[in-house]
Amino acid sequence: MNRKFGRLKDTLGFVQIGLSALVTIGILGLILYYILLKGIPNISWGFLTTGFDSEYHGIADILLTTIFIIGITLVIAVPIGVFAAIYLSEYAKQGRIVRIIRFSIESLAGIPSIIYGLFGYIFFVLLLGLKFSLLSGGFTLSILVLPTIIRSTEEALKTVPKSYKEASLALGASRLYTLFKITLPSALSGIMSSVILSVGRIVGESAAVFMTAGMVYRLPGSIMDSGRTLAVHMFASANEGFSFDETWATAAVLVILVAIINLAARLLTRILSKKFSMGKG
Amino acid sequence: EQTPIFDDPVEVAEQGAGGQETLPPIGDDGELKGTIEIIGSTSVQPLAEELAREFMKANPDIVVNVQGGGSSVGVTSAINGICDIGTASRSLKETEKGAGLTEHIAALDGIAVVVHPNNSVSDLSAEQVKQIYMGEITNWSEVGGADKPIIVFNREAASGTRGAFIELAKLEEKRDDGSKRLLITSEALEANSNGALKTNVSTKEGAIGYVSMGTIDDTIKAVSIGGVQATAGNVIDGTYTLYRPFLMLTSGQPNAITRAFLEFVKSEAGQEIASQDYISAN
Amino acid sequence: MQKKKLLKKIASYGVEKLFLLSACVAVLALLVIGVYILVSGLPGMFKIGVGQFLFGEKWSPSEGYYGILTMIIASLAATIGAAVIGVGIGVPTAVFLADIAPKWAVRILRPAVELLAGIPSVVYGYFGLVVLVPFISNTFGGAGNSLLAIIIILGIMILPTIINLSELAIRAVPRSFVEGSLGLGASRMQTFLRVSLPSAKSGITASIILGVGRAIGETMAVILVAGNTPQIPGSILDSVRTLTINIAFEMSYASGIHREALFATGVVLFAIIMILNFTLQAVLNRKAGTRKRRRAGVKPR
Amino acid sequence: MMKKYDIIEINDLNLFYGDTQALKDISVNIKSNSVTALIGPSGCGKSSFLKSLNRMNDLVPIAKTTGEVMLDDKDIFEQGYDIVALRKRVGMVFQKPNPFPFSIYDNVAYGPRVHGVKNKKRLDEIVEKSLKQAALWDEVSDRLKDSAMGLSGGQQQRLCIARVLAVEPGVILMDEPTSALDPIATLKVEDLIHELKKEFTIVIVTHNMQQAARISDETAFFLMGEIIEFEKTSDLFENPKDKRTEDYITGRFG
Amino acid sequence: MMKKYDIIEINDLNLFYGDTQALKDISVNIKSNSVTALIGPSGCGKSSFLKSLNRMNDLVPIAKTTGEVMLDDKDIFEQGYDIVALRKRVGMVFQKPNPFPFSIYDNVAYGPRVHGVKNKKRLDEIVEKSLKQAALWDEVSDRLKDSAMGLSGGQQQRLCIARVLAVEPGVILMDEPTSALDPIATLKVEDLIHELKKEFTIVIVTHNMQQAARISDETAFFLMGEIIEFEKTSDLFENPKDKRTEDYITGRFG
Ligand SMILES: Nc1ncnc2c1ncn2[C@@H]1O[C@H](COP(=O)(O)OP(=O)(O)OP(=O)(O)O)[C@@H](O)[C@H]1O
Ligand SMILES: Nc1ncnc2c1ncn2[C@@H]1O[C@H](COP(=O)(O)OP(=O)(O)OP(=O)(O)O)[C@@H](O)[C@H]1O
Ligand SMILES: [Mg+2]
Ligand SMILES: [Mg+2]
Repeated sequence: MNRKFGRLKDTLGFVQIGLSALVTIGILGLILYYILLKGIPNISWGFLTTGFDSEYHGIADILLTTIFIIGITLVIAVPIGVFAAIYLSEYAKQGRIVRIIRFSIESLAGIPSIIYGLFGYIFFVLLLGLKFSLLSGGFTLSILVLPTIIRSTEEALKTVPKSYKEASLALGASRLYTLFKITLPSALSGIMSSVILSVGRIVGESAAVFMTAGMVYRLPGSIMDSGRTLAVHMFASANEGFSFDETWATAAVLVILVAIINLAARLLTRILSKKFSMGKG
Repeated sequence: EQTPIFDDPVEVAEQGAGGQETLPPIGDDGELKGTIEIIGSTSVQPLAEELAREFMKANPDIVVNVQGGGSSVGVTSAINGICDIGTASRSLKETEKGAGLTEHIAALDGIAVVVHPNNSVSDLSAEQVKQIYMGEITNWSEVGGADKPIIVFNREAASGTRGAFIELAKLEEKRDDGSKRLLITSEALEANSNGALKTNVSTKEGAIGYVSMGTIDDTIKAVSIGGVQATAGNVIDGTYTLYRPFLMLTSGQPNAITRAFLEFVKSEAGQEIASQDYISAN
Repeated sequence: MQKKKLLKKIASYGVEKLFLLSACVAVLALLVIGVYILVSGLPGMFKIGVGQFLFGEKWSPSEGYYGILTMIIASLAATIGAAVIGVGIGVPTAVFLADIAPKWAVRILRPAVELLAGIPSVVYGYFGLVVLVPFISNTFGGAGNSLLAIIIILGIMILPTIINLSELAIRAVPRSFVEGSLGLGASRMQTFLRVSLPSAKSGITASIILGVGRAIGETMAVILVAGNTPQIPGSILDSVRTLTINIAFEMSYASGIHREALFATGVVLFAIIMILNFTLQAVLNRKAGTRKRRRAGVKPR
Repeated sequence: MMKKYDIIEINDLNLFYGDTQALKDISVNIKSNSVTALIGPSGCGKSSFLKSLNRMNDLVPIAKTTGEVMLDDKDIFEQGYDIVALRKRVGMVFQKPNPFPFSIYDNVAYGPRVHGVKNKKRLDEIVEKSLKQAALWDEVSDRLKDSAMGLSGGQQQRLCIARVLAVEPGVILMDEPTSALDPIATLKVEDLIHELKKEFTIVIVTHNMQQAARISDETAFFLMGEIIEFEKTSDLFENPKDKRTEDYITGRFG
Repeated sequence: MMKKYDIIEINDLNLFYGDTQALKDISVNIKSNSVTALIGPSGCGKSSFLKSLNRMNDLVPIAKTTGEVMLDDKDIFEQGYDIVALRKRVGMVFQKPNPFPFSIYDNVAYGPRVHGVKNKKRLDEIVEKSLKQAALWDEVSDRLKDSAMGLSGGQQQRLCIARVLAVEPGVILMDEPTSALDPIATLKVEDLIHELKKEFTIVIVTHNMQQAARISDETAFFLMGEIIEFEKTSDLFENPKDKRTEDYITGRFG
């Protein structure tokens, strides 16, 4: 009797899991379909390859700016975030202080991006005199994605079995060597996930970007110039409501860009883990 | 006091014209080089970008950076000298006026009251608009339409469009102590941009809202007010009074390239561009 | 030889200090923002009066009313609702990905989820406005811009964070635990609920907290579907204004006490996420704790 | 109770890990209420065979099985066979001790709870009884709430035995259950096995010839994935039919 | 080479896991180029003692140590002692086999690589030699690139031995290195230990009295965290001084 009941609960559990997966797929499909359906017909070669001074209101410059901003932000945030996570989970004495740090990091994840934007504007743009620039934007976005990177990298590091680390240390490997040869490679795909999540966050952010990197519709000449990202462009064009076609086309381009970046990240993971782990794992 | 208050638009236009006179003439020598920073209203931004693009074509050595931020940001930036030109889609508040800014009108923008295209109502009196926004008329049947509840859309408090609309539709009441009270129904929904408002109205048959005239297309329908169509012509000849100025603000003595740009904005060519989506200031 | 060793030692020392430094920089950066918000917001809150600010129902800066109760309620309701959807769908989906799904399904679903993470809030907002809001309007009547619309959109938006991190955590549960459980005749579901889930708890908690953080801090998407009327929602179909909307709506033109009030709104947001974070940790710890009794001193691995 | 009919009948069992074959045409019968010992050099397929009997190999993605394992005249590899019921019935002690990261108590109570025992007193009884049977009670009775991960190697091994006993399976598969135990604890476990035999059917992997001789009724000698000889224990040790068996048990092999 | 001076001198070593004391006032000397066996019932502190000798207990957050372990007249617990050098010098084979999730080759090559061997040919040699010493070469020589996780229990155990040998430490700590091995493999490992003794110092935990008697020069009997007796192996087994030792080795204990 109990057995039957257990069986029922099991089945229900599977049904819930199955349904959830289906719902996720459904939502995903719907949104992607919608964006691509509305966007792709409006993408033309001219739209993709020209800049602001053309007839097409082309987004080539914006596309590049977006990639620059992603690059700058990752260059700043990934090392700091990953190193910080390493420190917190591998070096720091686990205890109250680490817990408090973790708690505050998680809490800061809830600050609205507009406040990050304001802070960035006051601190980087005005106080440090970086003006509206890719650099200001990169710094601000870095702070914005730090909680995601730190917290999820920490989780990824935690997934490495203790016995691996023990074995390595017992063979006379230093902590650092163990970290680079055992811990990080094992956690690599998890860390990459965190990077992918933050790329998503960077690409999708508007408020924090236009308040710090500005929204000049032109290819920035250097990282000290202002520029406009795809999300900001969409934000602006959607808000002013002249051409929704252009907005959706931009959205579609953005989705495709994200897909390419994610793919590249996965590839990189594979190459790196091959290189690190010295053989097949 | 915080809500932007619009003066009579005609007056604003005159003020602007006055500002124009203070601009010293500049020579035509091609010695112009440098960067112009424009910050401010997101509504003005598309126009400013278009103007900047044409201007830069003619002056390859000049770079014009156009940033958004909002009308208030434009005004403060102009006052603080953070930018060369601040833009605003509303006229200056009393408190901002004393700061020594010069106003240049780049264009005029009409505001149209819009409904869903399927709505059979195509004309409302000024009084009816007011009553709808006050929540006194709540069903389209009361104004000759179908029996459908009215969904009222308003813009957010920071909006210059909203300020102008409230002022012109007389949706504000002066209290005895001089402060003002908003009469708009608390049921009203708020949208934070022309685009959002437009999308809202275009997807709901019972909705009413107001948008910048330049954004109207076949997804929404502009109603005439007391029989007067919302068209550029009617704004220019003074019969349609629902409009506001797009301002470019400078502080003190602007440098030569900034002057050249403003010159360009006011020129035939500049106003030609402005009149594509808006109404020429001339 | 000796020299090389010394060099190595110095390098290793340097790198370790670099980790520490990074942690300091990260924590400092985040702290500075926290402090910035507090400093900009707390004075305003006291000027207005904490009680009046937190429990006032009327927000009308032009008339000098700065009460954010309606928005606190809206934000809480929206966040909790979104969390319910996000967790209710996200965690089972993560289980599906980590434990159950055939390889080909993982290969499709996972990149799709990651893609979902990269879609800008504005797009979610417009999607909600064009698809969801009319759907609600047609189904339940009213404008459609509502608490319900916010909850659904936020629920969808936090899915990638929750799915991604939870999957990672569930995958990390050592196989020997799972084998042990199955070997004792536990079903897959029991194994999951009683062994994998508790072992993956810290990761799943982190995913929920990051997701909830995203939900409560989200502005651009919410603004488009909320209706933005500052009122206490009588039903889930009512239009509301969240704390973030309030900030975004008015920050661009606010000055003086009004601006401080907006920063104070940020402080409240900060406080709410801390409280949620705290409660969530406590609840999750207790729940697993009572079921399995006190698991004396066991950290998940 | 003591009747010795065949409870598990294995026909032509083959097991592959990817391309390599770990078990080759295994056909043997395992008798009820008896102890069957599996011996053979390291890597010959003993664990693989054991894991086939309760389908734990299902968890290895690259593992592929052919052939039949009949339990009560039903093939456990048949489509739709209830694996959960199978594993409850055929309990397993793994070669590497794998306690859960719970308290000692919860480790032992895990099985009963899974199978629906909720009553606190009843659970306490089961835990105590199982730990006593596994000769661990004295060492841990005052720290039942401590994490099982803090136990010594041998303690973990006995905990895993206790954990299986608590479920009261009909068949118990033990993969070197005494490898980490001192002689005294080993003897206790052997006594336990002797005791259990009255009610259960036991299959045990061991590297200890003496142990196999002491406790088992029948013995199977594995070599390179094949069963070379399967006999009554006394016969196999005293009169090995195959030269290779003889070599192995006399230590002349390899 | 064969001089037997004290290489490790342990004075008043105490080890606590939280509140419980796992080692009590241990004071013994371990001689160079000899095999020291540690015996005693499960949970008596053998592994804990072993782990103290290369400070692996540092990884257990709740572990606290007092006392001295002098290696070459320097206390390894001293502040600033180079733990990495210590662990290179004092290698360890763990009780539970813990291979890395790499290929078999990379598992063995890990240690040499750590210590700077880069030459491919040299690595190949080391790997082959170590695997041969650990009696695993024949079984795995054609699948060196396969994951070590797919090895059988006994194979993993020998792999872990090979992994330590590849580092050529001065002292080797082995925690039941033959527990999962069949008699033949066990003998091979014992031969290896005999061989290694010429160059290395070996401390081994075993539950097998015969093994201890066969291979060790000195034996320590642990009970409840204390060393009851520490003698020349032959003396301890033939003439135990302590009643408890006698009880244990004759199997009358408990
Ligand atoms: N990490 C730990 N945390 C708490 N207690 C521990 C820990 N490790 C060992 N102990 C306890 O310390 C005592 C000694 O353990 P140890 O592992 O040294 O025993 P052992 O002699 O190696 O036993 P076995 O032969 O079973 O491996 C045991 O009671 C054990 O439960
Ligand atoms: N998961 C796996 N993937 C690939 N090969 C495997 C796997 N498990 C076992 N093998 C291989 O199958 C063969 C039999 O392994 P099995 O674990 O059954 O040996 P065993 O008899 O239990 O040995 P031991 O006494 O060392 O535990 C070995 O050669 C082993 O390397
Ligand atoms: Mg085995
Ligand atoms: Mg031990």
